Amino acid sequence: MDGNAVDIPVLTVRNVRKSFGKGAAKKDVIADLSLTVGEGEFVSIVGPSGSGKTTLFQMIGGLTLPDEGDILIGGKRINGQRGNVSYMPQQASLLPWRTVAGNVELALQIAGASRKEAAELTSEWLGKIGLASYGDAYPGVLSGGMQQRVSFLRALLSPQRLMLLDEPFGALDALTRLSMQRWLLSIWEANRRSVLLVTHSIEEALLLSDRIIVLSQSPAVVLDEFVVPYGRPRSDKLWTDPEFNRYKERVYNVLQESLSKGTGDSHV
Amino acid sequence: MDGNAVDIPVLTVRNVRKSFGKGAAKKDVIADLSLTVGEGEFVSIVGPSGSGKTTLFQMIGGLTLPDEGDILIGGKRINGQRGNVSYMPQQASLLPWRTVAGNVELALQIAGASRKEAAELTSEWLGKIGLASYGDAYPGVLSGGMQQRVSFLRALLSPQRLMLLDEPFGALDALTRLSMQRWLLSIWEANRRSVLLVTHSIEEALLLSDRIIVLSQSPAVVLDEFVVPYGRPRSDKLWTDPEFNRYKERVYNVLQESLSKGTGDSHV
Amino acid sequence: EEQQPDSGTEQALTKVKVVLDWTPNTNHTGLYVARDKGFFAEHGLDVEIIQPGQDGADKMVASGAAEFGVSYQESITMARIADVPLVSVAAVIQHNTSGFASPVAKGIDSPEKFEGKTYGGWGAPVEEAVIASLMQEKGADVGKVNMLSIGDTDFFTAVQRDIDFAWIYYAWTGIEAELRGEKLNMIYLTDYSDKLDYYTPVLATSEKMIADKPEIVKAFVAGASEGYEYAIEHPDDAAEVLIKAEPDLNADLVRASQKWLADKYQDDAPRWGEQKLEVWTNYADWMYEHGLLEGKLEAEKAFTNDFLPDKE
Amino acid sequence: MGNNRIPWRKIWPPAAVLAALLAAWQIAVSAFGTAEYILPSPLSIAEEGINVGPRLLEHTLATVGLMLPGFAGGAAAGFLLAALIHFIPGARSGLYPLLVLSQNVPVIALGPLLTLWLGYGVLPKLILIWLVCFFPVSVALLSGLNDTDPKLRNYMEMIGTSRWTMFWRLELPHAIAHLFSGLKIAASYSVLTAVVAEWIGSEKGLGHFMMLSSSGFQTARVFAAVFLIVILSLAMFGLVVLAERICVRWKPDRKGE
Amino acid sequence: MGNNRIPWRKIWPPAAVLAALLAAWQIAVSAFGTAEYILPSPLSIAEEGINVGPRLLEHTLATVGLMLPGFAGGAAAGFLLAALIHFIPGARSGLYPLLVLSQNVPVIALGPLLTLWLGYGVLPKLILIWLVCFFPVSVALLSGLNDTDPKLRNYMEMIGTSRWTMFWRLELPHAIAHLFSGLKIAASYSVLTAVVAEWIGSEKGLGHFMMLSSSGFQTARVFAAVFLIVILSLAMFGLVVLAERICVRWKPDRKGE
Ligand SMILES: Nc1ncnc2c1ncn2[C@@H]1O[C@H](COP(=O)(O)OP(=O)(O)OP(=O)(O)O)[C@@H](O)[C@H]1O
Ligand SMILES: Nc1ncnc2c1ncn2[C@@H]1O[C@H](COP(=O)(O)OP(=O)(O)OP(=O)(O)O)[C@@H](O)[C@H]1O
Ligand SMILES: [Mg+2]
Ligand SMILES: [Mg+2]
Repeated sequence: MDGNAVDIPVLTVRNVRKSFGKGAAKKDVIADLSLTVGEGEFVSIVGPSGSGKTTLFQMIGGLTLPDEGDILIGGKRINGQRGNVSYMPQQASLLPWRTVAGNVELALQIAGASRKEAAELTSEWLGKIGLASYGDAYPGVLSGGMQQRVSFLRALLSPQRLMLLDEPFGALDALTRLSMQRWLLSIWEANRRSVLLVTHSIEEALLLSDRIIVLSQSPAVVLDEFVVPYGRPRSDKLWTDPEFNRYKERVYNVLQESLSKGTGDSHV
Repeated sequence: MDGNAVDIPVLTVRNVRKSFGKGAAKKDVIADLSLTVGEGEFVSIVGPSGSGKTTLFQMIGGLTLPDEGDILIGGKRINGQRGNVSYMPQQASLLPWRTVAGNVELALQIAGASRKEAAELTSEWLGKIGLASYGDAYPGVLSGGMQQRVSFLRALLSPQRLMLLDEPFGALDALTRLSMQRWLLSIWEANRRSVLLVTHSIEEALLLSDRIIVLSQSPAVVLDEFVVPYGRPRSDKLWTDPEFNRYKERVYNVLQESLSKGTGDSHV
Repeated sequence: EEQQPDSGTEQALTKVKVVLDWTPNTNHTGLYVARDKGFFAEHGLDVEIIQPGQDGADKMVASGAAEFGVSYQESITMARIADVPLVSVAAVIQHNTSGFASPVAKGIDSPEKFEGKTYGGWGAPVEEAVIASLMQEKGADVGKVNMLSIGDTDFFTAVQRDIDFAWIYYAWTGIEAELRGEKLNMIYLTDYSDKLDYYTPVLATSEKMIADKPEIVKAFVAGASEGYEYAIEHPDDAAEVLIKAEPDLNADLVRASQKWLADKYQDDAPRWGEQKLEVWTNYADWMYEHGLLEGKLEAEKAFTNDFLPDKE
Repeated sequence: MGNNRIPWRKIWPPAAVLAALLAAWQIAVSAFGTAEYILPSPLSIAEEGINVGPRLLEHTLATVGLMLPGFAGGAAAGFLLAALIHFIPGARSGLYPLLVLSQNVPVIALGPLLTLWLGYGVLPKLILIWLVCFFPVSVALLSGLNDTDPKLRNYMEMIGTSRWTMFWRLELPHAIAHLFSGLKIAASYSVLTAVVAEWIGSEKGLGHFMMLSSSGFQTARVFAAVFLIVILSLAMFGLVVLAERICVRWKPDRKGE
Repeated sequence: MGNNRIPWRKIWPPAAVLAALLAAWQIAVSAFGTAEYILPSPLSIAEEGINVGPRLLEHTLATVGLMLPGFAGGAAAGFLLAALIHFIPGARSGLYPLLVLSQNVPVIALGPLLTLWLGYGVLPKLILIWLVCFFPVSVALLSGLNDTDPKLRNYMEMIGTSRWTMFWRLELPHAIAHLFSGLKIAASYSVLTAVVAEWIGSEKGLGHFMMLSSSGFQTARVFAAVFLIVILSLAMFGLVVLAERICVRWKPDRKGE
């Protein structure tokens, strides 16, 4: 199951269980989940809405404790310990009272950068992602798409060993999404940081990652692990490859199957 | 350009211009935009982030006035007049202090339904979209995906002649997204209400709509109108059709081209 | 402090505080005169006149936060019953100048006319007892008086509305009415009951001061005595001293009040400030009889004439 | 949630703090030998309070009878005024300064006027309490009404929500946290304001009782009344907190507190 | 935005309302022939105010000199206390009732104690003002600190933000609207509280002036002081609004108001 067994994986999630509520209202969200992300590996998680992906991220981030099981980063058990990951949430979550540049700088400073380093790095990269002229604007005047791009930048520049991306491009338009994916790919292939990505787009998972982990409906278990057969560096025209649709259908079918077996409450 | 020239279109946008700010800070967002949505027609708008799609919706909804041009619903000029559309925004926008059912009922009541009608319709449809057990829950406990589904239901049940959907499925996972699209399609094909949809997914536009309007970067103009060649009722396995990728690439290329011609400030 | 007298002793003056009982008025003129004409300084005192908070001077004097205070007999009587060690050292005005006032139009010229009228006061039990005593003299029934509490509202406002008569100091409110040309019927307490001829106001200090620093008490009373004697002899000049010290006072009222009060400070007493035991016992007995006191007053300890300067 | 558990968890910390304070007070008074008429010890206050218990109760009831309609009327007036200002375009800038102004006419100037116009009944006292209580409610509600989530507002406007529905369904529920913080302030003030109002002329009530006790040098009684005032205030505050909990059910549980 | 335009647009509506009020007052007083010593007309108040102008100015300055450190100290204390309560786990439930309590010890009980402990200087008066001003600031800030956007909090927690950074970068900026609504209330109260504090014994200041004028039956002077109090209050309020505008630049322009 794990490609990098000799090295210590950057992230190990081992037999984690999580439920919310007590007594009759108790709801199992994650039932025995294990996964790893190796050094420099790009892993995607695909799963239905409500399958507990955000909950999993919160446990890795140390915000909630798993009911059972361990979370290790670099081999060190970090259950409930914060500050080990950089993060890009589903919704941009920019502080509305800080400028775009100020938001990015703050994240870097929290991760330990000096004020000066943070400012330089930020202005350099805002230029690179084409938002140079928005550095001094407040997030409120940016469109949803632009906000999400700033949010991505903020996660990218933080120095932690593991990046958690929770549906990062969901709010971008198809075009920008593709160009961001391409761009992320090129950066990532040059730097090989460890990434755990939640995405709803099977295409995105196929395009970006080394492995795809397919989660079931809650209580979530790993349904399938799919090693993406494309090499690196990848072409950004992957989606025009006729094989691509086949892979896509395969992942889709795994998901589809689990849903028809599930309780089906939240799906038609 | 217009397929239903004899009938009065449900929506006509005629030579609309819009800019924000004054003097040196003035920014043209929409430069001469015209489009129509016929009775029972499903029209999608695809355009880059920041191209003014939300701004256009706000003008149709009567929240802002166009600087020039007219907006007509059913042939009646409604510039700055509200209450003529039902709406599903980019972000779910459920009132956090109302239950899921309460949120839907409120929208119906605002559109003129009686309390009883609204309650009946709501509980009936919550069941249909698989959220029956969440009717009494507050939106805060729902995952992002579920919230967006409630938001969609709310727009669907309102009786206005035109539905505006602003990137409605952007927050849903691939699977639910597909099933929602399919489901929407089946409902819509049985009822044929007039829809104007903003989407970032070319696939979604192809799957759902009769026509696709491609907008340029701001200041926005219509780059292309693309009549979708698939008949109705449509198969939900459209995306496995080899032709499908060709159409997709065609729309993609139109967008791509305009971007390389544009100022390119907000794109790599 | 405004005019340091050149005749004054040059060695360091002892700082003492005297707390007033209310806003500065002509009851206090002697203190201001003694301060500003240097009488206190001649006795080695640097006196600071302090205007009181809501709660008056008594507790501050008793606790030692201030050395002296302006008080009145009823208050000292109640204080002593409550084991608050206050002692009166001088009567500022020899006879009670307070009484029940009403616009003449109301026709209340005798206590029996209170019947069926509305009295506006503070809601204290002593008020009803005093009114009852006056009416008793005329065989009238206090039960027929309508008692209303009017709090801080002034006499002139009160009689505009609901209220027929109220309890005032003639030297201040009565004089103001004269200045306005409003005719008042005045029923003085002293006209109907000797027991109600109590001292108001008085100068007070604490037992501790008397025990520990009798020389300072002596100096203070001596200075005050000179101040009030000056006010008795030169009412016009004394009024100007007060007005100069407190320019925000109603100057016309101060001048007129000073003139009216000049011969009331000492009145029939052998010297200014003199207090009589029977006045203290009479009033305390009266209060006790009316259930206004929870114990018997040891009147001898409540006041002293010991610090008054000997009349030459 | 566990509605049964919360009260205890909420009640013991302040109770402990209060008990500690009282103990410290008792010890300090004994240690420094402070005179009774300046600062009586908690024990002698309690003793005196029990001695005059029935009378104290009567006065307390009178104060409560003034405070409740005062608070309710003030809060209602504050609510209505804020809603009015919110509804009438331009009223905010025109009337807001008047609200501030209303808090700055001292009783010394206002008392006689109220008396003159309204006599010595209960009305002028109620008006004084209203005047104090409406203000924090108005200010808090206004700032809440002005602070609605733009996304929600945008949605509601798009579907053509009427001004009125907007207020009831969006703005007011959103402002409810602000409203309650204003109500808490008003509740905290209502008791003391009733007491102060009694000073402008009253034959009963804790304010009247304090006045007489103070002039009679019965400091222990003054403090017994102070204790009752504090207790009434806390009770009022607690009522508002309770009402908030009932009204705001939808807030997700917070960690920590 | 147009920073130059706003002041005028903001100033004329309340000015117009005020002018209308004053005119109505003047006319009513003439029409009903109200006695001068009960309710003087605005004109005679102005006249009397000018007559005693220099002295009034002196008193005003004295009051301002009391009010400014009172407000500043009270606001600072309120801020610190709220922050403290926010930081110390469990402190909220333990100390919040004490805050309420602090608002309910009447001056009649507190005044003598403060004077006894601190003498007749400026300190007891400042403490009274602090006691009044800190409360709305604390309450407002606490409710603001408790109301942070959960999405933002979640993000900050995920990236390991320290408690301290969380406070300065997220919670406080979020609570700033609440903080300012508390400051506005405190500012509105600060002037009148300074005046009331002067009543507990002072040789200067508007409170002293009003007291003497009132006991001298000079109602026009009392009202002249009331006018000054109102003006000072509005000025304080305006200062807070200005400070808010400077601090909260990021809010998008609102339509309407
Ligand atoms: N604090 C909580 N208390 C109770 N239930 C919760 C809580 N947080 C999450 N849940 C429940 O746990 C389940 C998983 O939620 P989660 O947000 O992790 O899903 P998700 O996979 O991220 O969904 P999406 O893809 O839509 O973002 C949902 O059913 C949700 O209702
Ligand atoms: N009130 C406003 N004031 C100034 N500029 C605005 C305002 N509203 C929108 N804009 C600008 O207008 C442009 C179009 O914004 P809009 O939100 O309509 O884009 P969009 O097409 O909906 O983008 P997305 O696809 O990311 O949602 C953006 O550049 C935005 O900065
Ligand atoms: Mg999620
Ligand atoms: Mg948009």
